Amino acid sequence: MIRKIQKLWPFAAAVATLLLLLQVGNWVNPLIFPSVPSVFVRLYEGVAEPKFWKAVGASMYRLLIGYPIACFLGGVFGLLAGLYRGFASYLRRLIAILQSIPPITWLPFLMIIYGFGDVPIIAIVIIASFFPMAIAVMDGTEGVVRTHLEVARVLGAKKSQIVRRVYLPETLPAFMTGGQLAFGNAWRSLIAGEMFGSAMVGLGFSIRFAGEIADMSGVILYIIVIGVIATLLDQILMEQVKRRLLRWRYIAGGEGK
Amino acid sequence: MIRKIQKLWPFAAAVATLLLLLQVGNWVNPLIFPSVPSVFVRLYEGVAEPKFWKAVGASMYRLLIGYPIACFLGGVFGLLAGLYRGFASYLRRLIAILQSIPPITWLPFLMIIYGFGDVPIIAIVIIASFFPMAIAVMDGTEGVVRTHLEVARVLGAKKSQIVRRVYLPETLPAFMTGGQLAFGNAWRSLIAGEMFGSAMVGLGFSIRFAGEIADMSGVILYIIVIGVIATLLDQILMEQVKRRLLRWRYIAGGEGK
Amino acid sequence: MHTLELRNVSKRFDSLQVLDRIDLKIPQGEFAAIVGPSGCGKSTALRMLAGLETATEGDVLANGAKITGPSPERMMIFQEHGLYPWLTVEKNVAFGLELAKVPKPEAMERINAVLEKVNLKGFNHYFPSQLSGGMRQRVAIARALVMDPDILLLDEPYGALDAMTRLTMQNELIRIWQGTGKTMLLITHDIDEALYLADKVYVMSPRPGQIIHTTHYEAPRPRDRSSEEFVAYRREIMKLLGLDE
Amino acid sequence: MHTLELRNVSKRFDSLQVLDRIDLKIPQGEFAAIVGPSGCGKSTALRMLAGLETATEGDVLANGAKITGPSPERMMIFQEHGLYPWLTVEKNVAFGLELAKVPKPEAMERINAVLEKVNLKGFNHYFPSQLSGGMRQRVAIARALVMDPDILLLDEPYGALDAMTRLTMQNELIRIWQGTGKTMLLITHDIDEALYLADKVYVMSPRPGQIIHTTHYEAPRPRDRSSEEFVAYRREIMKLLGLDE
Amino acid sequence: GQNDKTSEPAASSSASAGGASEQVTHKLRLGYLNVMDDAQTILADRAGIYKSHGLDVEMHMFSSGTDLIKAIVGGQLDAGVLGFTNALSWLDKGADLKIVGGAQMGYHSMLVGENSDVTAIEQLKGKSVASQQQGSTADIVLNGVVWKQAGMERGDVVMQHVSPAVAIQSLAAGKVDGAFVFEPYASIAKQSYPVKEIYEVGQSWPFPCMVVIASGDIVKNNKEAVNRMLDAQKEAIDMLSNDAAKAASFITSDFITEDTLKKADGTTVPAESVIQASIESQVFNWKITDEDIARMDEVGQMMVDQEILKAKPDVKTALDLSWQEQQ
Ligand SMILES: Nc1ncnc2c1ncn2[C@@H]1O[C@H](COP(=O)(O)OP(=O)(O)OP(=O)(O)O)[C@@H](O)[C@H]1O
Ligand SMILES: Nc1ncnc2c1ncn2[C@@H]1O[C@H](COP(=O)(O)OP(=O)(O)OP(=O)(O)O)[C@@H](O)[C@H]1O
Ligand SMILES: [Mg+2]
Ligand SMILES: [Mg+2]
Repeated sequence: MIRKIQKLWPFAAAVATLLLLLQVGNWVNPLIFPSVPSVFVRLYEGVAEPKFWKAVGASMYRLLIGYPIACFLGGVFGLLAGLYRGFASYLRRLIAILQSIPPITWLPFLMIIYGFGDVPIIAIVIIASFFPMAIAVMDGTEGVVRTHLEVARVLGAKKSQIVRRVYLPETLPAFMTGGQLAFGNAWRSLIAGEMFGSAMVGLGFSIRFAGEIADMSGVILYIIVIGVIATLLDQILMEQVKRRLLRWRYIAGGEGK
Repeated sequence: MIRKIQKLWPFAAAVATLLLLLQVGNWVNPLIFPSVPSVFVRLYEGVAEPKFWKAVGASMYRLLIGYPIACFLGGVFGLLAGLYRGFASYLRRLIAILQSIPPITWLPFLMIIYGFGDVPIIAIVIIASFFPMAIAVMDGTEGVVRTHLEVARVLGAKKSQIVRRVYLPETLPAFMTGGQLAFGNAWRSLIAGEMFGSAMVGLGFSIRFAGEIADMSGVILYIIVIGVIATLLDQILMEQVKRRLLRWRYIAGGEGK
Repeated sequence: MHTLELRNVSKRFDSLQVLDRIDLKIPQGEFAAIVGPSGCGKSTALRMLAGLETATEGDVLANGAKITGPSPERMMIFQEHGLYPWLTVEKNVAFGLELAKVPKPEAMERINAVLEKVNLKGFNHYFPSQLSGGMRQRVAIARALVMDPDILLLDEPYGALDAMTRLTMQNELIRIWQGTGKTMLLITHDIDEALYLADKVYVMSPRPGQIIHTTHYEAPRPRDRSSEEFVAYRREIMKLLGLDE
Repeated sequence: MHTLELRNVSKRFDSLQVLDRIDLKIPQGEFAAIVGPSGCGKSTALRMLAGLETATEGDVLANGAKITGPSPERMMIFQEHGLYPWLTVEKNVAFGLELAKVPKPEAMERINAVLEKVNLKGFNHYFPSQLSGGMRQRVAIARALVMDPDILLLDEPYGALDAMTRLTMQNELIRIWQGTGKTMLLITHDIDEALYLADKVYVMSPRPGQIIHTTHYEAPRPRDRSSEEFVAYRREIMKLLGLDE
Repeated sequence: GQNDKTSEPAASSSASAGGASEQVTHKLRLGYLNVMDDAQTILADRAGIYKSHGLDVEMHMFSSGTDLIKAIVGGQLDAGVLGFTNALSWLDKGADLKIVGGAQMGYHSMLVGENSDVTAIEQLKGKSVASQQQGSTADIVLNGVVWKQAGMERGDVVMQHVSPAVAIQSLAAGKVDGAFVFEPYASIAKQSYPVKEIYEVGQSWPFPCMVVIASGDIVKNNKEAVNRMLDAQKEAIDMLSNDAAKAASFITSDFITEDTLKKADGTTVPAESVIQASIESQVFNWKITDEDIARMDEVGQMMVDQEILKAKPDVKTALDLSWQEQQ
């Protein structure tokens, strides 16, 4: 119990800081910054509206299509590159170049190629989150302990068994790291894509719309919602999955006696 | 010489792949994808125009103001957090929350507060690149080898000498890593900020303008320019600085006899 | 019958000559050891016998047949133990059996027997990170033993242990080997260890590695490290390695 | 005169009792060693003498005065050597002198002298990553020696080295110490090493650590590890540590 | 157009010589959008009319009215020409703004493909249309007037919110069935692509789309500068209405960079004539009539209906027509 509280205080302090900053902003310029209580009122009203949930749903839908595709593609490419050195140097270069181009710049193209609606945004999510996944998995695969491979060979494992029983479990932490990095990228590009793509619904669209119609407390409301959802997904869901899958990593190294 | 070529081929292959993709796109749909030769012609014409250099200049100006400020702030906060455990957990949480909010969503606010011009974009660059810098430096500071500190104490170093002579050089690699990560973020947000902020000049604005007037070869031209500049700055300039500053890291570990 | 043999073997990595016409014959059931300076090619020789490396010249034979790749008959135990951190003790030990598709009940029986042998009964569901260095090394040995190999190749298995745990582990190794008829080949830096454990100690020269001396020391076990004979052999080997006191 | 003294010292980390009423006196110029099982608190005791840790109970004294913090008089040499990878050999050795604001020409003279002493002349501008493990350890020793401390505290300085390099390094340590009048306190896992080097060997019990035995062995150096006396002392200590063969 | 612009300062300096009798020059920071709706302020600057009225203006281009209004609210700009809906949004939040004059009457065409069988708005039901960002004046009117007139409502048509250029590109590429765009995009589209106009809102429901908005601050503290700005814009509007060709010569380069425009049939037309046609299609008006105020009121109600505003704004309090009343 006390431990839980000890773990929570930095989080509480962080949230308090942000709310305080907002309130100070409100005192300085109430036109631009809504007061903290009014934001809570808006939040309370907002979540009661179906419009709000439609926005959340639309964003989640795009995320849940784009992100897994990116993870899968990134994982496959990363694994292949990790296994074949030449391909790895090539892929690293390719990614270095592509990554220096902000994903959002592809929007004009994507909109013309795929027309409107979800596809361009999903494509942006994929582009943005493919890179960190591929790189993390590549690093992970290249970092597989040589002895682990040789032990498997000595114990009689065939190539396919080595991939399945050594490479995969050993790169799992890299998959998870990549997945978390990719998630951050996916989320940021999702919101940016929704803000500036032709989407008509979604959290990014909502925030932009609020900005257009001078609804600053709406902007703050959606910034909060975006932050909360990302924090929940990343810190809680992803961390849980990670802890579950990588149980052996989180067991305190002790004498075990 | 042969070594240099061996190092260059993945880069050449990566560039070739991208050009090939573009050319294939052109064969499939010449309306959307300009042909590779036409892009080169555009590029050639483009660099001759003062407009082009004005855009490059404006972007560089914003980058060169925002990025160093972010590095400095991130470094200071990261170092402080690394030295004080409580502050570190707080800062980590704060960053986790803030980082889940895409920097571009602050644009509506920044635009009201700072109006038009460079300031909102520079602010976005700072927001985007502060985080990775602070985290990397924090990690680096927390990771300072305890023995290095104790050796210094035994040799008679005072607190301030330890910070200057152990913490600083030992976290230098973290500064560099943070700097490179921060650079990627800074660059991406710079372009996105210029695309969607009220800037009327800059590479991001140029690409957006080309997209709005459906000038696809202009979009490709600016995508290339954005990629090339980032690659040059990151891969060449940053790597060089890194190698210079961290010379001891790049000296092959050998017998030295 | 010679179960393990290096016949006039040389090895080069690019331009680096590592082994130079090595001859080595280890009969079945023998406990042999190799000592030699760092970088002289000891590991390389062992890895050839394990089938993880090929000779540039000469023949590497097991039971008279050329070795073309690894085989569960010849188990190698690595210095860094090489346990899979994501598998429990039991699963680590089961790894080879599962690859060989040994039926589950039989596998479990063999695993439990071998864990008892290395004194790790009851640790089945621990992860390697929960074990001490010595325990980990014993799991690595169990993982090899459970395959019931004819030959055990050990590459500095105790290099990472502190001097005291090491002494305990040496006695365990003897216990595990004695009376099984298994062939053992141990690489070590520690002359005492080689003499304490092995019937035959091969001494190698600095790179390019050659075998410059072979010690036959057949005192009954456990051996007394302070006995005159032991001390004399030690002094001899130290002299050969240029470690005169 | 006793230069180093632990007087009835106990140490607890939270609820973990690490040291239990330790008494220890090391006169000036003596070479003392501590052996004991892993985790018994050897490092903790040494770190107290270095001034890096405080006692929960009892007094930690140097020349009769309480130790309140580290001092260049008492140099500690760490197992992991703790060289600064971003500094060259010369700069690493110069570190303490620079802190003490020793004038440059004098510093250079002392550095070169000490590098010659540890057999590293000409390696001034190498980075630690360019050196072998043994060479790194020698730089760490040089860094301590250059401060000309009265007392050297060594925490398993050779733990990371292979057995053969270790033997060579032991002889070098003797050479460095002999005739300087410096006080040495060495922690080691290796009973041979302790007996080979030290005049006095303290044997510690498992945690909570207590000193259960003190060996006085004053044979002239270099000592013969195979001598009867040596072997007898070794056997005695092994028995105390429960390592009967 | 380029040449006209460079030869222009000579003319304007003579004009400002006349203005020298009007004592000091006033500094003014103006925002504008690069669209035909803002032709009067662009022209007033490019043709040196502001200067001749003793104004030293700083012109800042914005990509949307919502960005522009923020700069006025934030105090970085003094005035701008933009859709009055932007002003209503911010007035609702308590910002200090004044609508000080008229600029242009709403003009938005609905374009469809040349071979499309759609001939009336009603037929777009269930189809897709590209238009401007939701919440923009165009979007409010589209929902509040166009669909309503046709007996439809939001949701009956699939909307794609994109820039006007992309809207006509998409229409040309067949990705959407209709495009709701303003000038000069409608004219450019009609010249360059096989499209036709089936509806223009200004014809059936004229309303004062673009107005001159000034910060309350400048209205209070430097009314003189505001009045001069409106004088200059009035002069520009006169040129736009009476001599579109001359006006086009000043502003064409702001809209079309090439000298000629490629038509759908492969022939070319001079860029200036396209812009001239575009100007001629517009109705510029410096006056805000009572009828206009009534329309603005109606739009205010639409904004409430479309949940952009909570309460219907009182347009009258937003107006400061003292300049207009002096004319
Ligand atoms: N795959 C390889 N490629 C190139 N050189 C290699 C390779 N493996 C080993 N070597 C080189 O061969 C030499 C002998 O290596 P080996 O590992 O066999 O030495 P060793 O006797 O086991 O030394 P140590 O006692 O330090 O383990 C070393 O110089 C090493 O650098
Ligand atoms: N800072 C600390 N906080 C908590 N416990 C500590 C700390 N330092 C040491 N300990 C504990 O004190 C005990 C003794 O540690 P110490 O390092 O002195 O042992 P040691 O005799 O040097 O062992 P080894 O031979 O393995 O180095 C260990 O159980 C260790 O976990
Ligand atoms: Mg080896
Ligand atoms: Mg210790």
